[in-house]
Formats: sequence, C-alpha cells, structure tokens
Amino acid sequence: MNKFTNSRSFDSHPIAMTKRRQWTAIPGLLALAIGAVMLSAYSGASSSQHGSPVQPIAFPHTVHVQKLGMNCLYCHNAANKSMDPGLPAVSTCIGCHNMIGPQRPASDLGPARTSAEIQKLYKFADVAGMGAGMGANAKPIPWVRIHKLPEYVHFPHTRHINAGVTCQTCHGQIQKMDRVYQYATLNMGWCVSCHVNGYSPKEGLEAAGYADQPTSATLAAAPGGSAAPVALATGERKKARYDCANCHY
Amino acid sequence: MAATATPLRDGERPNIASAAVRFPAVRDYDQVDREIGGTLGPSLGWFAALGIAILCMLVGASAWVYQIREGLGVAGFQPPVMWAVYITTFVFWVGIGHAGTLISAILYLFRAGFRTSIYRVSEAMTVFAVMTAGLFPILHLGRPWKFFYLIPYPNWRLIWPNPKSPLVWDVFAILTYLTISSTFLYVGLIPDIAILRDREKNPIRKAIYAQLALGWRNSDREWRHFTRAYLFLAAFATPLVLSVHSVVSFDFAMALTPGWHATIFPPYFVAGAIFSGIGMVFTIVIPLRKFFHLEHYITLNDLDAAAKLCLFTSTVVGLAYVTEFQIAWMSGNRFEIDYFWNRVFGQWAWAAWIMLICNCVLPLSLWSQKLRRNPTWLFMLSLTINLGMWFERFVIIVPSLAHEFEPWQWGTYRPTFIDYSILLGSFGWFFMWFLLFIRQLPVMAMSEIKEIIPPRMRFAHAGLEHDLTEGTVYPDDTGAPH
Amino acid sequence: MQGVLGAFNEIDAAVHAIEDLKKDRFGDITVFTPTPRHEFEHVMKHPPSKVRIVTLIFGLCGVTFGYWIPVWISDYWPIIVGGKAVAAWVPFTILGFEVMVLIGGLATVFAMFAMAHIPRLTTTVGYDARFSGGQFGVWVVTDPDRADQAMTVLKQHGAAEVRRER
Amino acid sequence: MTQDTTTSGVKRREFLKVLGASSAAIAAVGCSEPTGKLIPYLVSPDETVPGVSTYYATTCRECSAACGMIAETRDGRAIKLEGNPEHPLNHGALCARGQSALQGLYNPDRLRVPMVNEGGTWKPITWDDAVARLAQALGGARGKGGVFINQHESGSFPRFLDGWLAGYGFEPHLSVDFEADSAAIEANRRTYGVAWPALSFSDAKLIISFGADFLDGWGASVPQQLDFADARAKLDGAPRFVYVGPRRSLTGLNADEWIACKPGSELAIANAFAGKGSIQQAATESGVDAAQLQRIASEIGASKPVLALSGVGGADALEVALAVAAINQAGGAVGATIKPAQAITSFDGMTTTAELLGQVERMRAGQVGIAFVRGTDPAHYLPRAIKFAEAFAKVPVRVSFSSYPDETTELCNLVIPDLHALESWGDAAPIRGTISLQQPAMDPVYPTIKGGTADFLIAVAKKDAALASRYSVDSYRTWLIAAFPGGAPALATALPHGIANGSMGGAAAAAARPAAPATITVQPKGTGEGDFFLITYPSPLLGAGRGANKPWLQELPDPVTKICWSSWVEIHPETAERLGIDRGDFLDVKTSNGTIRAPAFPYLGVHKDAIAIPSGQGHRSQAKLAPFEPKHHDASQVQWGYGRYARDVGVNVFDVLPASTNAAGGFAWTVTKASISKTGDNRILPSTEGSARQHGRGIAQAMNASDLTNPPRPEEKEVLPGDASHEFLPGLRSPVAADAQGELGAPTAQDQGTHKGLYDPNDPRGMTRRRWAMTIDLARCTGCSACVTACYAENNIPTVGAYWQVASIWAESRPGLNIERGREMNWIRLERYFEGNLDGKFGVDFETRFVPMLCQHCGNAPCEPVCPVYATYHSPDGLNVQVYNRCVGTRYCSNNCPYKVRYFNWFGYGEADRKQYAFPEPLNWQLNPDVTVRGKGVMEKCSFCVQRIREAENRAALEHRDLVPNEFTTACAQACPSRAITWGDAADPNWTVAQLAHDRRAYHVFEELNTYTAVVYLKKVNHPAAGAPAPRA
Repeated sequence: MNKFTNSRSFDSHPIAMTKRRQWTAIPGLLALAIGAVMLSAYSGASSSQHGSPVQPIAFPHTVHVQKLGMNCLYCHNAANKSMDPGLPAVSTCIGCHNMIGPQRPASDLGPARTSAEIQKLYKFADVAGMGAGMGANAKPIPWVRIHKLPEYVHFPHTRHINAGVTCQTCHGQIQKMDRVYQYATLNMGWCVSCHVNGYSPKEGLEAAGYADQPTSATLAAAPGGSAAPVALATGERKKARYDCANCHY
Repeated sequence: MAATATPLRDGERPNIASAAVRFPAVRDYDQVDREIGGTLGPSLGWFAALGIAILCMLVGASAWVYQIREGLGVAGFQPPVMWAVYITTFVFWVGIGHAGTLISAILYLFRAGFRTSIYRVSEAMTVFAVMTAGLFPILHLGRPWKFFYLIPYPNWRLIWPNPKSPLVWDVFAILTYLTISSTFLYVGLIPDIAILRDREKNPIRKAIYAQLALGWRNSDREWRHFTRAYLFLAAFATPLVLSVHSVVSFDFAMALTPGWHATIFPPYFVAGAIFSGIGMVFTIVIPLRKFFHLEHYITLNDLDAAAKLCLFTSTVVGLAYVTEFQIAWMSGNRFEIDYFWNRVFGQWAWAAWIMLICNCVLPLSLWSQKLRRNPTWLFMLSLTINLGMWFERFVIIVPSLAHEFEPWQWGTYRPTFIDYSILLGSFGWFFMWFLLFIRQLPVMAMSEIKEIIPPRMRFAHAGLEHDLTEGTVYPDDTGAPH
Repeated sequence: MQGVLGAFNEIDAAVHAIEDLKKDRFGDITVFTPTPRHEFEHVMKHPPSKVRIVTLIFGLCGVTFGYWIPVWISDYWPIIVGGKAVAAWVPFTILGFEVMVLIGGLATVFAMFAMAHIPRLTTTVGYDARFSGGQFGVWVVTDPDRADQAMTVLKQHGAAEVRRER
Repeated sequence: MTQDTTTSGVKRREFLKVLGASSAAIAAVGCSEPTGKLIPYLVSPDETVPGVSTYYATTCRECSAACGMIAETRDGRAIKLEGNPEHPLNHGALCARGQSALQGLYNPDRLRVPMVNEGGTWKPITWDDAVARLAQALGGARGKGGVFINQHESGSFPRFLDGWLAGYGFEPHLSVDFEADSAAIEANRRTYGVAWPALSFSDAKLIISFGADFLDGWGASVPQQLDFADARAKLDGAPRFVYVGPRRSLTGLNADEWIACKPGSELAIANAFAGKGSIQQAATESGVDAAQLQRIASEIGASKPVLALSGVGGADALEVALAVAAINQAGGAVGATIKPAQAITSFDGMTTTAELLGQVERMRAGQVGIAFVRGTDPAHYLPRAIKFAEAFAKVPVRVSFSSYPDETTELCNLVIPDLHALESWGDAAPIRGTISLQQPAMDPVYPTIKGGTADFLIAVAKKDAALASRYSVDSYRTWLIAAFPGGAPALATALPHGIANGSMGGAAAAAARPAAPATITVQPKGTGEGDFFLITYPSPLLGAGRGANKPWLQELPDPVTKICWSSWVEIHPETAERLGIDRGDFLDVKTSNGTIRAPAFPYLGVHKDAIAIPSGQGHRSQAKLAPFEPKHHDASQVQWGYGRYARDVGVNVFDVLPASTNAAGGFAWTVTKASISKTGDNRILPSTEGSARQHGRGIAQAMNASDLTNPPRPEEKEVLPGDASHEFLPGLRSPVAADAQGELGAPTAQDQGTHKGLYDPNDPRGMTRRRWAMTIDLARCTGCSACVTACYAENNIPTVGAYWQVASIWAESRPGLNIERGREMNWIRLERYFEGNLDGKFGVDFETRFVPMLCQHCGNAPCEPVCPVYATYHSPDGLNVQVYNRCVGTRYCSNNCPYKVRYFNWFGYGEADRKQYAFPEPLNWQLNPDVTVRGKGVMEKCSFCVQRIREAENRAALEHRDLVPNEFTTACAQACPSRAITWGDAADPNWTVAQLAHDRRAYHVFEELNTYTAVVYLKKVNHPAAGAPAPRA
C-alpha cells in the first residue's frame, strides 16, 4: 500500500526485510596500517650491522692479534692521536712480510705451507720475493670499508683510546674474527647509551681478551694505561659528554 | 483499532529541532532521500570540474617534486623572508577549515537552525582544508623527507622533538584537528551512508557503502549512543577549533619578529579563521545549491544567518587590525612602529590595503539585509574575502620578515612560478577531494534533515499542527522541489 | 533469533504499537528509525548513554598523557633552548590539551561503537532497508508461540507490513 | 644507517682515499663506490698523521707585498692559509686575497697541461715536447729581441730570470705590478732614497691621506692595516685621520674627516698644506670650503709627527707625491712615522707601466721576436686604446706561463702552465735584510705539470749547448739552496719559520732595459668629453683583475659598496637624483675611448662631479665560448676568459680608459671625463646591503675619543631603540651576559630549572665551566672583510653567486642572482652603516661604521626554542649549536633571529652531483675535513669554529692537560689584519677575551631583547676635529 515513491536515482525495489550481511574487519586494517608504520619507523636502525664484505686480501686478525699478540696500534698507528685510526701503509705490511714470505717454512708445530694471501700482498706491493723491497709498480690495497659513520659524525678515536676504551668495545672481538664484520649497530642510540650510562673498563677489558682475572700487569698493558685499574677498582662506569656538538659540527 | 485522539505524550513538546519551519518545500522523508540522494553519481560537468582540479593538483605536485629535487631555492624565498607563500597558504587553509568545525560543532551546541543544511559541506570542507593545510608544513621544509623528526615516537636515535617549539604544537594540533574533524565528519556520515547502502543497486558501490556504514541499522540503541557521542565530539571540537588556530597563531606570536610578537594573535587569528572559513563556505555552497538545485534546503534564511556571522567576524578582525596599530603606536618601540608604518606605507602597502579593503570594508555591505539575501553578491563577496584573508596572512608573514630588527638584512620577496604552482596545486588538491566527495557522499545530513521535517502521522494532532506552521516564511524562499 | 517485524509509515502508529506491545509484556523490542526521534526514546525508556563516562575517563587520561610526553621528553635528554627551564610547564599545556581532545574524542567514538555494537561483525536479523528511508520499524523478539499476538498488535496499529523472522 | 644527504657531496672521509699522496689522487677522489674503499698509503710519510694537520710556512704571492703564510695541510692537501705569526711583515694576519690563493691553487679552470696553438686550435702537448718546442723557438728568436713580462715579485727569481734571458741575449724582464703606485715609489726614492719606507701609523698624531688607499691595496696593505688598527685603538693619543680625495675608498671610510675635493685638485691642496700654495687657491680649485682646509692646515702644523700619504690616480701623481713628501718633511714625519731605515723592499726592481707600454710599441713595430708572459694579464688590464692584442700578435712566438686561461694566454701560441706558489719553491724579500721563504705545501694538484716556470726554463736551457753548463742544477730548488746564505742546513733551520735573515745574493738586476720609445703621450688631467670625471681604481679584492677567477673573492662583497659578482658605477645620490637615476639603473658610460654599461650605485662617498668604476671584472674570451654549464662541462675544454667564475662577469673599465701615465711612469687611473646616459634597464644590484642606515637601532655604536679619558657619564649609554625606560635585569651590560645555565656556569648560580645533565655546574664532565665568547673592537675594524674569507675557507661555506647556481627550469641566470635574492652564505658578514648626511647632500660629511655580524651565540637564543627538532640549542659550554643532520629546514630559527645570521642551503651547494655545486673538482680538495659539508635544505650558521674547540680539547686530553688561555682561536679572529676580533673563554679571566669584555666601550647588540649574547662589541672611537661636529647616529 505505501510503496516507496520513485526517485531519480533510486528505483524502489523489493527488498527482503531481512538481509544477512557480513561486516569485515575495518579495525584489522587499521591495526595493519599502524603496524606497518611502526615497522618502518624502526627499520633502518642499523642496516649495516653484521656486514662482512670480502676483502681483497683475507687478512686474518686472528693470527696477527690472537696468535702473534700484535698491538692494534702497530698497524692502526694513528688511533691514539687522531680522529682517524689510520690504516697500515703497504710498506708496513711488507716490513714484516719480506721476511715472512708466501712460502712459509715449518714453524712452531705447523707444517710448511703456501699462503695465497701473502702472494696477493706481494702482487700489490710489487715485491719480487723474500727480502726484496717494494717495487715501482706497487699499488695500495683497496680495502673494503666496514665501519662507516655518516659524514656528519666526527668520531675522535684518540679520545676513546686515551680514555681507556678498548677497541673491542666498539669493534667486537676483532682478535677472534677470521673475517671482520661490523659488530655494533653504530647507530646514535648505541653511541649515546654508552656516553650516558658510562663505559665499564672491566667489560671492555674482558672483551679485549683480558677476561680472566685482570692483573695489574695486564691492566697496565691495556690501552688507557694507569687509569684503567682505578676505574676498575672503584667499579665506576666512565661517563662521557653527550652534548650534540661533541660529534655533530 | 482504538483511534483515540489522545496526544502522544502528555505535557511533552513534540520533537522538532527548530520551532521554525526550516524547509517549507520539503514534505517528507522520501523527498529528502530522493533529492539529496539525487545529487550523487557522476555527471559530465562534474568530470570536467574534477579534471580541472586534478590538473591543477598535478601542476602543484610536479612543482613540488621539482622543488624536492632541486632544493627550496626554486621557490622565491629571499632571505630574510624565509617563510612566504607556503606558510601563508598553510594558515589560509587552516583558517578555512575552522569555519566548518564552527558550523558543525559550535553551532550544533548552540542549536543554531541554519546549521543543518550547510554543516556537512562545511565539515567536509574542514577535513579537506586541513588535509591541504597539512601538506604545507611538510612542503615548505628544506628536507621534507625528514618530516618524521617532528613526530614523537620511540626511535633508535634516542632523541625526541622539542615540545617547546610552536611547530611541534602545530604537529599535535593539526594532527588532532585532522583526526577529530575527520572522525566527526565520518561519524555524522554513518547513518547517511546506511541510507545510501540501502538504496544503492550497483553491487560494487553497494558493497563499498556497506563497508563504510559499519553495519548501521538505525536502531534505537544505535541512535541513543550516537546522539550522545556526537554531542561530546562537538563539545571537544569546539575548544579544539579555538585552540588549533591559537596554536597556529603561536607560530607567529611566540616569535620575536616585529609584527608577529603580539598577544592579540590567538583571538585575532581565530576570528580571522572563522571569517575566512565562512567566506569559503559561501564560495562553495552558493554554486552547490544552484547546481544541485538545493535552494529549498540551503535557504536564503540560512545564507542570511551565515552572512551575519561573517559580518560579525569581519568587524572582530577589523578591530584586531586597529589594535595592532594602536599597540605599536603606544608601545614606543621603534621596531614595532617602523614595522607597522612600513606595513601600510612601505613596499608591501598594496597587500595591506587589499587586506583592509577586502576584510574590513567590503563586508560592511552585509549590514544590508538585501545584500545578505543576495546569493550572487554573497558569492562575489566571498571571493574577495578569500583573497583578503590570504593577503592578511601574507601581510603578516612577508613584510614582517622583510623588515625586521637588523636593517642591514632588510629584504624583499619575489615569488616564482613554483610558488604559484604550489598555491594553485593546493586549490586543485582541495577541490579534487571536495568534488570527489560531493558526488559520492551526501552533501547534506539526510538523517538530520529528517529530524527537522515533521514525520508522517497517522493521526494529526492539534499541537503538532501548530508547531508545523509556526515561523516566518519568506515568500521568495520556497524553491520548489524538482 | 526469532521475532516479528512491523514496518510503519507513521511515527505515531509505531509509538502506539510499541506501547501496546510493552503492555503485552513483549520485552525485547528494537525500533528502527531513519532519524532519532524523542518519541521512541520516551516510549522505550532507555537509561542515558554511558558514553559520557568513557569520554570523561579518557579525556583525563589524555590530558595526563599529553603533559607527560613533553615532560618526559625534556627530562630524558635535557637540552636547553632559549634559556628556558628544561621542563617548562606552561607550553606543555598546549600538548596536554591537544592530546586530551585526541584521546577523549577517539575514545568517545570507540565507546559509541562498542555500546552501539558497531561495526557489527555478526549477521543481522530484523532490519530492513526501508528503515533508513521513510519507514519506522518495530522488531519484537519473541517465541514462535507468541508471534501471532505481536503481529496482531502491530497490524492493529496500522503497520504497513508485518512479517515473522526466523 | 640511512644515507643522509646533508653531507653528500664531498665525503669527509674520502680524504683517506688520497692518502696515496701524489699518485692517482685525482682518480681516487672522484669515484664513490657504494661500498666505499679504504686506500692506504704505500709508504707512510714520516711527519704526518692521518687526520691531523701539518703546517708549512711559506710566502704569499698574491700581491707584491709577500706576506708570510702558514699553509695547513691535511692528508697531503692544503686546506687553509693563515698568516705566519713569526713573519716580520704581516705578524700572522692575512688579507682576503692572500687567503684566496687556495682557490687559485685548486681553481677548476687551471690549465693542466702545456698546450700549443696550431692554426687556431689548442693542442695539449707533453712537458718534454714543450721544452723542445721552446728551445727550438728560442734558437730562432735569438737576436730578434725578446720580452719577458712577469708579475712583479721580490726575491731571487727575478735575478734568475734575468740571467736566463741574458743567456739568450734578451733584455732583462719586465717586472710589472699594474696596481702598484709608481708615483709614490718614485717620490719615495727621490725623497727618502728607498722605494717604500716603513710607515708607522701608531707614532703619528695626524694621518692625512691624499687618495692613498693604504687599507685597500696601496702599498703593503696588511702591515699597514695592522699598524693603523693599533694606532686607532690607542686610548690616549690616537691619531686623527683625514682623507683627501674625490672618492671615499675603504680607507677613506675609515677616516674621521673627508675632504671631498674635485678630482685632480689634490695637488693644489697638498701644495697649500705644504705651504707652497695658498689655501684660497686650493679651495677654489678643489671646491672645498677654505675654512676646512685652513683648519686642517693648522692641525697639520700643530700635530707632529704627521703621516701624509699620497696615492692619487691622476696624471700629476708624482707631483702630488712630492708635495706630500714636503708635508711629511715639514711635519717631522721622517724617522718618526716614515722610516726609510726599515724599508719594505717588496717593490724594489718594479717596472713602470710606461716601460711596459714602450715594449708594447716595440712589439707593434715588429722588433720583438719572442714574448713571454707570466702571472700577469696585460691583455686584460692595458687600456683597450693601446690595442695590445694587435701589437702582441706581431710577435711571432708568444709564450705564456700562466696557470689560468686568461686573456693574454689566449693570445699566445705556447702555454706552459706554471705551478702554483703553494706547489713550488721560491723566496721573497719583503723587508730589507730578510728572506721570506716559499716552499711547496703539497704535491702539484696536476702531476702533468712537472715543475714551475723556473724548472722549465732550466730544462730549456739544458737543451742549448752553450747554456747547459750554466744550468747544471736539476731544479730551481737546487738553485735556491745554492743561493741561500748558509746553504741547505741553514735553509732547513729556516724553513719551519718561513723567514730568514740575509739576502739571496745581489740585488735585483738593475733596469738595463732600453728606454721606452717616446710614443706615449701623457695626457693632462681631465681630458675627454663629458660631465663627469671618471674615477677608476683597482678593486681591493679583485685588483686589476687577478682575483676574478676565485669565487671567494667574487662572492666577497666589495667593502665599500657591498656589491659582488658585478661591476658598478658609483654616483653621488645628489647627482643621481638630479639625473633621475635610481639604484641599479644601467648606465652607458661613454668616454672618448669607448662605452661600457654597468648599473648605478648611488654612493655618498663620491664627488658629485665624478663617477667611479672599479677594475677587476669584465674578463672576456676571444673564443666566444658558450656560457658555462656544469652538467655538460667537458674538463678538457679550456674555459678561456679567465675561467668560469670570471668570464663575462661585469665590464672591464680599461675599455674606456686612455693610455696615459704619470711622470713616474705609473698608470694614470683618473684622467678622463665621461658622460653617462640611462639605458632604461634596471636590475637589483647583487649587493648584501639591505639598508645602509641603522635607523637608530644601535647596532654599530660609537663614542668620541674625548669621552674615553673622562669618567663615564650616564648619557654615554646609547639610546636604545626599544622601550627607552626599560629597566635592564642585573647581569645585562655585563661583559658577557649570563648564560642559560647561570652566571657563566658558576656552581653557585641559581637553578632556573636548567641545572640538568651536562648543564649542571657540578657535573663531573665540566662542560659548563666554559663560556666561549668573542669581543669585536669596532675601533680596530676597518671593514676589510678578511674575516669573511677566512670563515669561508675554514667552514666549507659555499659560494652561491655563479650564474649557473640557480634553478634548472625557467630560471633567470646571471652572476650574483642568488646574492640579489639575499641568499649569500657569509656566516660572518661586514655591515657597513652610514651615519649622518641623511639627505644625501654633497658637501656634508658622514661617518661609516663597520660591524662584523655573526651568530651572537645568545645565552637566551630566540632561534632555539622554535626549532621543532632540537637542531639548534644552547650547549653547556655556551655555544649556540646548529646540528645539520638534525635540521629539517623549517627556517623558523632564521625568522626568529634578530641578528639574521642564519643561512639556508636553498640548493645542494654541497652536493657534488648538482649543478649548483659550489666546489667543483678540485676546489673540493680545499674543504675542511673537520667540518660537515651541508646538503640542501638545512640551515647553517657560525659555529664559533666548534671544530677548533674540539680539536684543541682533543689535543689537550691527549697531552693530559687543560686548555691553555688563548691557545687557539676562531678562523676570523686568526685572520683579522686589524686584530679587532678576540675570542676565547669568557668564564676564565686568563683569556684575553674575558679581560676585553670588561672594556667600558663594551655593549651587546639588541641588548634590549634580552638575548644575553656572547659577542661583545667595543664601540667605535671617533676623533672629531676640534670645532667640527662629529656626525652622530
């Protein structure tokens, strides 16, 4: 009797008085969107962490540091006096390796063997053979960079080394790495956490391989010298400035 | 069947929102559905308009892409004028947004009758204006891709935005405003979308409407919570409107710059925002009621009432202008005096005079009832108001920066085609959304209009009849239904 | 759910039908109305909406949170700008207010959704598309044995259409 | 980590890549693999530590004066030049031109290989080929006359060169310094017996300069400026300074009184002052009020000793100079303010322009078989009337030793690019009895250049059997060591100091050149037609054109007009108004020799009957090259016309000058009349000047000298522009206003809610202990702008004025466009405010105040709270820090900065792949690795050289000590040749800055804004004449 009047866009039509509808989960979509935003916000916190590129020469830190006990500063000789840690010049490598050649004699307990890596070094350095100096066609070794802070971060290695921060604190246990990888996230929160909460000399020394009962002798040998035992004794964490302009300028 | 002639309830006033007959030419619910529903769906003219809007938007978008690529230098910034057309346009659009919330929320609380027919358009205008305005703070950044630095979220840098900065207040205020006003718009739309859902035959459109209607059934339970929530939303939106433009004004008032550093700014900006917003409402609504043949919904009474509001805010803004000069004069502060002298007689005097004439002089015509009820005049006036209010922000921003403390660094500003393109693009962006809106969703709150028009009665009651015929009806105000 | 649905063209008819149904002790009645009418509210005699309590609670939570964010941020990494105190209360009021509105407003809407049971994730019985247009609907949940009685009441009051749902 | 474009462009750490010093340096720096490579040294150099600077003492060769320089090198590259504090001439100061030598070294348009012009096209050849070709040409040219035109320099190279020329039977070379004042030199010779006696400004009671622009480049400007500033800063008995001349140069603007005489009337005034003419006649001739002249004349009589200097540009320069010498002799100057015994020998052995012109006539006559040009560009600066190119073309073999594609080089047919002074060995003799040593600070930028000119000449001589025996040395270095008194061991001792006593053998060869043919007519003053005298003068920055290819100097606003990247015509505002000429109207300036077109600059300091145009711009290429476009730039294409930064910028004023010389043989700059006409074109001048007036805002404050000796009076306080009755908080007007963390971070300071974290005075990290601050003594500042260039060099500030550094699409493009738009990036800028003569009437004197304006490092910085992301904040040690990588570019901080010292990267000036890139290879080698290169969209500003603070702190920590007072300073303070800037820790009374801040002249700019600035200005001191009212603000 009372039908809907006709309109231009909607014709009246018989509709069953009951219609079953399914309502989809709009809230679900919303949650999905929020999740995506949060995910993207946190991604990129450290994209380069654990990066471990193949180097032109598979330099074994394990052998040089762990086995031979070389000091980091022997090769990275500017680390305690410059912003930059310094890379060993090719002549530094050759300084030892013109005595330690690719054909390594039987030594210690190991057999005589050939090192392909030292061959490569000789090729770069244009060394004719054992005992010879660098040749005229020597080329620098194009090491692949692993630890890279953005250009706007000024990181003074000297301040950290002289404050007794061990290399391993940031670079991980290099002495155990066959191939070096980026140990820390190197993101800003990581830097700042240490600056605010403080550096523990004890943990640093443990990472550096002085884990078992640091003695005064090992402590004195550790970077940072005499400052370390004091901090260690008091158990104090050394806090640093976290003012923005300390790193960003 | 006990056909007794008893009243519905004893001693209760029948439920009619306004005592006046708002829509003499609207007879029943079906007519509402038919006529307002009839505005939906594309048409050739609409496609043309949408095409133009999208084109303008694309011009602005390409300009923006180019600007991001090359750097902000492609725009006309000339230090010390570090903010110019972009921030001007930002404040302009935020201001536009305010009238919508004023109409939909504040007038709702005040039960102003003329609100019903224009509030949906205004609220949509608010959302799209804020969406447009919201682009500009990002757009004017030197490094827009770092915009997220302004948002407080836990991050691996362990640093946070500066909560003392007015720009962070802006972020909070604009995001809140966008969220609340779009929620407000959407909540109000739900019953109307349900109507569309129930009437739509095209299965795809029907499915979309069905999703958007969230299963609304018009049940008494729904309406009960709905009306209450709607009231509280309106109650929240009211101070929000005042706060948002106060916060925007803090961008200037918190600064030291002569011409900016003034305590009068928050009320001045709020009044200006409402003024400009009503101007934009006229700009939108007057053509809309013509093209959609909705003269009997958006009646001349409505326009008249809105025009009075417009006149009122115009005088408030005018008072603020005068006060600024007076304060500068009486401060004895040379920086202030120099600046305000420069404002009206200096390099940018023309802009200041455009502002004064459009915002303070021309709206005085609204003292005349005849002009208030003349849609053509209102439309033309609204265009000058838009222009004048844009220039108000321009006058506040550019000449102030160009004439600051340090005379050695006094400067000027010349916009480039990039500034113009992005300004054009903002209009394209706004109207693109607006045009998409008006053909997909009802431009008037159908369920609210139904609330006002008398429901069909089986038995006519004396009291009811009386109410239905009360109120003044202007003879030229009846626009027949089509 | 089983029940009887009546569609009315006239509001007073629907109201009277409800009154009579209530007299007949039909407890579970739902009204579908294209627009909120006080007539139905009065006849249904529902208590006021609880939305306002949610609004109050979340508004207060919002203002607290809105103050807390900037205070915490400022104190977390103290940085002095413009010689101002690290935790400056006055400007933080703005953030407190905005967050109050944001959280309070959203909470209100979600409360409304929750209380009005939307979005409805279940199937709906007893609704008709006409009820968003021009007709009023009265849906009575009833046992099959009393359905006829309800239908009679509805018809008696001039329902345009009455049907049983199951 | 996400990549950040802030620092794209030159990667700071890419410097590591070129550790392999000389070899493959160019190849390595350009490439940037996504992974990044670390390239080690082959052999580690002994004295360098990567990442730590090495410093070399050397000598500046940018002008004849030969100041001592320290070149800072990092990882094998020179990155900064500073004055050598041990050097007796400049005592550690260095002017803008000297500092810009780096951009000569790294100029992207430097010629990289020897080239030969065959049939109009240039062909690169090898060094050895070049040697062979020249040797062959010399064989043919023997006996046909050879002319070697060399940029004048002192030291042993002239002797070496003359010896080489003699070997081929050529005359001694021409040692040309076009900007030098031959008249003054000649007058000095005649009067005092030396070319340039030492001038002592601080011993003078009155300084009177007749057009002698001793702060602009006349004479040895750096030592003169040092001494002048010392003189003016004396609280008691500071000399008054009167400037006589038709145009107020930078020197003139520093004068207390300007006698604006007509051009060419200086002689009458000088004679009158010397008692050889009447005051009345001088007044008539000069148009100056006789009473004023009389007052000065009696002042001269009363103030002994005086110091009178002459440097006029007219044809009567020698006569004026001799008359001025008479004033000096009468005024007791000799021995007191003019010290012939401590002669400056930089100008000894210089040839005059007349001699040069004589040689040009010989060329025209076909009497020259071979011509050499080195370091000088006669085709640019010789007036076009001479038709140098025409004459030069008649020389069959034309050899250039220029490093740059300048106009003369383009006319040559063989080019052997010289090494830059920073790459080669040499010496100079700036002061009698001293040797200033020049040593390479780095390996050559282009290894294709195997040696300097001297090395090349040795190689050529070895090809000649007759000469080979005389040139047994392998290089010029060996020759120098042999000539050095004491030989190699003494040299090794002297090199770290850059200076030695003694002499490198005999004096420069006597001028045994044939007398110039008498073909040059010396024009009487004021010839030609026109209403205006055309005053021309060497630009204090670009000289006669030499500086134009260095973007730092192009971008550095002229100290007087503040215009850069352009030429201009100075015209008095009264005249301009009369003729309806507005600022920026293009004028055609017409003389009998031609017409040039340049925009007008109404300038109070020029005579109303004169117009003034500087030299230096207007470099052109014969080849009509297309405008430089970085995107399509082919590195092998030579940018003739003196390189991309100089070509087609402005106009060459020498185009309209007649070829006239004064009686001393010097070039007469101001001799012709000109007429001007408006062309109807107008442009906004590329000037950094907003308003030249302070509008009473107390930015540059001044006081009278007489007030200094009186106790302070309340009215000494300047009227502040804000609320006059404003009561200042205690702490303001203090030396350095209180800091955010309290009164200079004292632990007793009240906590205003600011004692948190590092800001806590009791924090063990102790950052609050320091409050870095600066004082700027306006009594010393002369406005020379050396600090600006120092800042550009230290802080990697991009230059933005080149015409391609604009948008890509539909963009206007002209030199200085970004400057027109106020987009210059000078972290420190020199504001030049005029005081008095508001109406711009001629004849009313005015005062000039120079204010170096930089970030004030406010304690309550308005910029800080508005930044939404904490990109700028107040650091616990008192810096207003800008964190580039945090900046999102809202620019709100700049809006809120009352001092307007924040600069925005509108384009990617620091991004190598952009056309707006400011450091095209190899200019980027200069970039300071300690300072981030900013990408587009970030704000930047003065950082108080925070990198130097951190470096000093790191060094102190390494040495387990605290910072030593005055241990280091900022780049601007270091460079300032007036010693006007002092910087340091204001919280520690042992730093000089803490003491200076207590000076009674101290004030803060915009103190009423309660910004609590860390920069303290000391008021300028005026010396008004007794009876003459001093202009006041």
